[in-house]
Amino acid sequence: MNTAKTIELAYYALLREQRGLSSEKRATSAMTARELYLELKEEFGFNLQMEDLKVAINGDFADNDMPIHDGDTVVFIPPVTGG
Amino acid sequence: MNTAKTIELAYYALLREQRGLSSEKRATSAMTARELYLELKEEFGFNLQMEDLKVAINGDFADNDMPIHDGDTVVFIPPVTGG
Amino acid sequence: MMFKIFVNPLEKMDLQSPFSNSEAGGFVSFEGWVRSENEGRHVMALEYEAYAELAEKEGERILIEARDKFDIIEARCGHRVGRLQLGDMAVWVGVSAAHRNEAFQACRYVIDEVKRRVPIWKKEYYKNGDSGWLCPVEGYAHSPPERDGGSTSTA
Amino acid sequence: MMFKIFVNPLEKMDLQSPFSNSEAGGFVSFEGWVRSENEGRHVMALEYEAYAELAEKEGERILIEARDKFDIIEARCGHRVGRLQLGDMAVWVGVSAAHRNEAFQACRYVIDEVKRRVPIWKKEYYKNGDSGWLCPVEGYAHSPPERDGGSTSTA
Repeated sequence: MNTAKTIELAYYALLREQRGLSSEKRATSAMTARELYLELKEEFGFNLQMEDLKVAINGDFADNDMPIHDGDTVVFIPPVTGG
Repeated sequence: MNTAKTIELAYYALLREQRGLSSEKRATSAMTARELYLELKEEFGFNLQMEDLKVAINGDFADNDMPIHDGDTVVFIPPVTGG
Repeated sequence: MMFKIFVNPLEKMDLQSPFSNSEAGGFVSFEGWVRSENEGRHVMALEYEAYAELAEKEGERILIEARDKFDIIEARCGHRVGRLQLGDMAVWVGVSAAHRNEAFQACRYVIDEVKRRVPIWKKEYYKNGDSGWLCPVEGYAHSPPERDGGSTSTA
Repeated sequence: MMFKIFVNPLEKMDLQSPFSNSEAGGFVSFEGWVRSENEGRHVMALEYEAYAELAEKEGERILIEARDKFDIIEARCGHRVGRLQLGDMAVWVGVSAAHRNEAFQACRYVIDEVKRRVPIWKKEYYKNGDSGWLCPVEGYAHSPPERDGGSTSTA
């Protein structure tokens, strides 16, 4: 089974600074948002844990274990501190 | 014992309209604010009861049964409805 | 702290200008507006009358109580008197604090106590030509039932 | 209902202008200001960043929840992004209602939920030259203890 897909990633705040980018396309074989984050965390040394983050897929909140599909836009959301 | 005294009265809102005056001097032998109000109520037909009112003597709240003295300014305060 | 009776329209910008303070993180304000309906009657206008000397004294006490009870930086209140039209601002309360919880609680305290204790009276003018001083006393003609500590043609 | 992210300074007059309504007797607003101290550190400036698309969507949901939970007439919120100086307004919430109790409760609900749920982040710049994204996560560097649901350099 070929699970290769291309995902659009956008980064904000702490993750944007740690990645050094606001957005990128990425080829991945991760099945879920959680798997994708673990891949990114390993590669870029993000120090936030998955359980500290929320996930948005295609512009709305989604479950961490939601499957991701080719062409999806995925955003990992650090703990919010607005207001 | 001569209890005759002259009191300055000021009226507000409903009592002002029922009295037809904003203020007046009045000679009275009333010993307390309560006695004074009963006198006024009788004479001018005020329909508020003493227990519905607060009293101010010389610019601050006072007990209804506070003695009144010659030269005092007395104000009977209908239930407030500001705000 | 400052409680003040105004004969002229309340100007928010003027009321709020003394609040700038770099320690304040939150500011809560309440505005009471003249609304068109009270107890099912159509209100056209309001008239407020104050025993100004005592109103300002009692209002100031309320502001000081608010500062004593809650960890706030500044609290002020302005109350309009005279004839007001629909939508006009009758009362303004502003409170600043380091933290929002205290600002909300103190602002609520001030407006509740002002409505309960400050010698100011409201006369309503109705669409049908009637008018009358509100008088929240049982059995009296203009006696709206209690709601939120006293329902009237403002809030 | 309207939740909006602003790149330019929040203008209270503009934010409040859609609220005129003759059925509203009370209006409560909250303003979050940049303050000079957080957790004992001297803050010089703040920077807010938003995931604007989702922030406005989630903010709008909060305003609709407020209208469903409380008997209010209108609720709006504006949040600033970019670099802010001490005293600048970071967030504004306004709620009108027939009665003040609902206006206070709904205003409090909106600011609490905005702080809890809307994807906006704050970076603090300190007097000593340090800076950092606030991150209320246990064991993480910038992790202020909870107060009023999250203490920060606003309220």
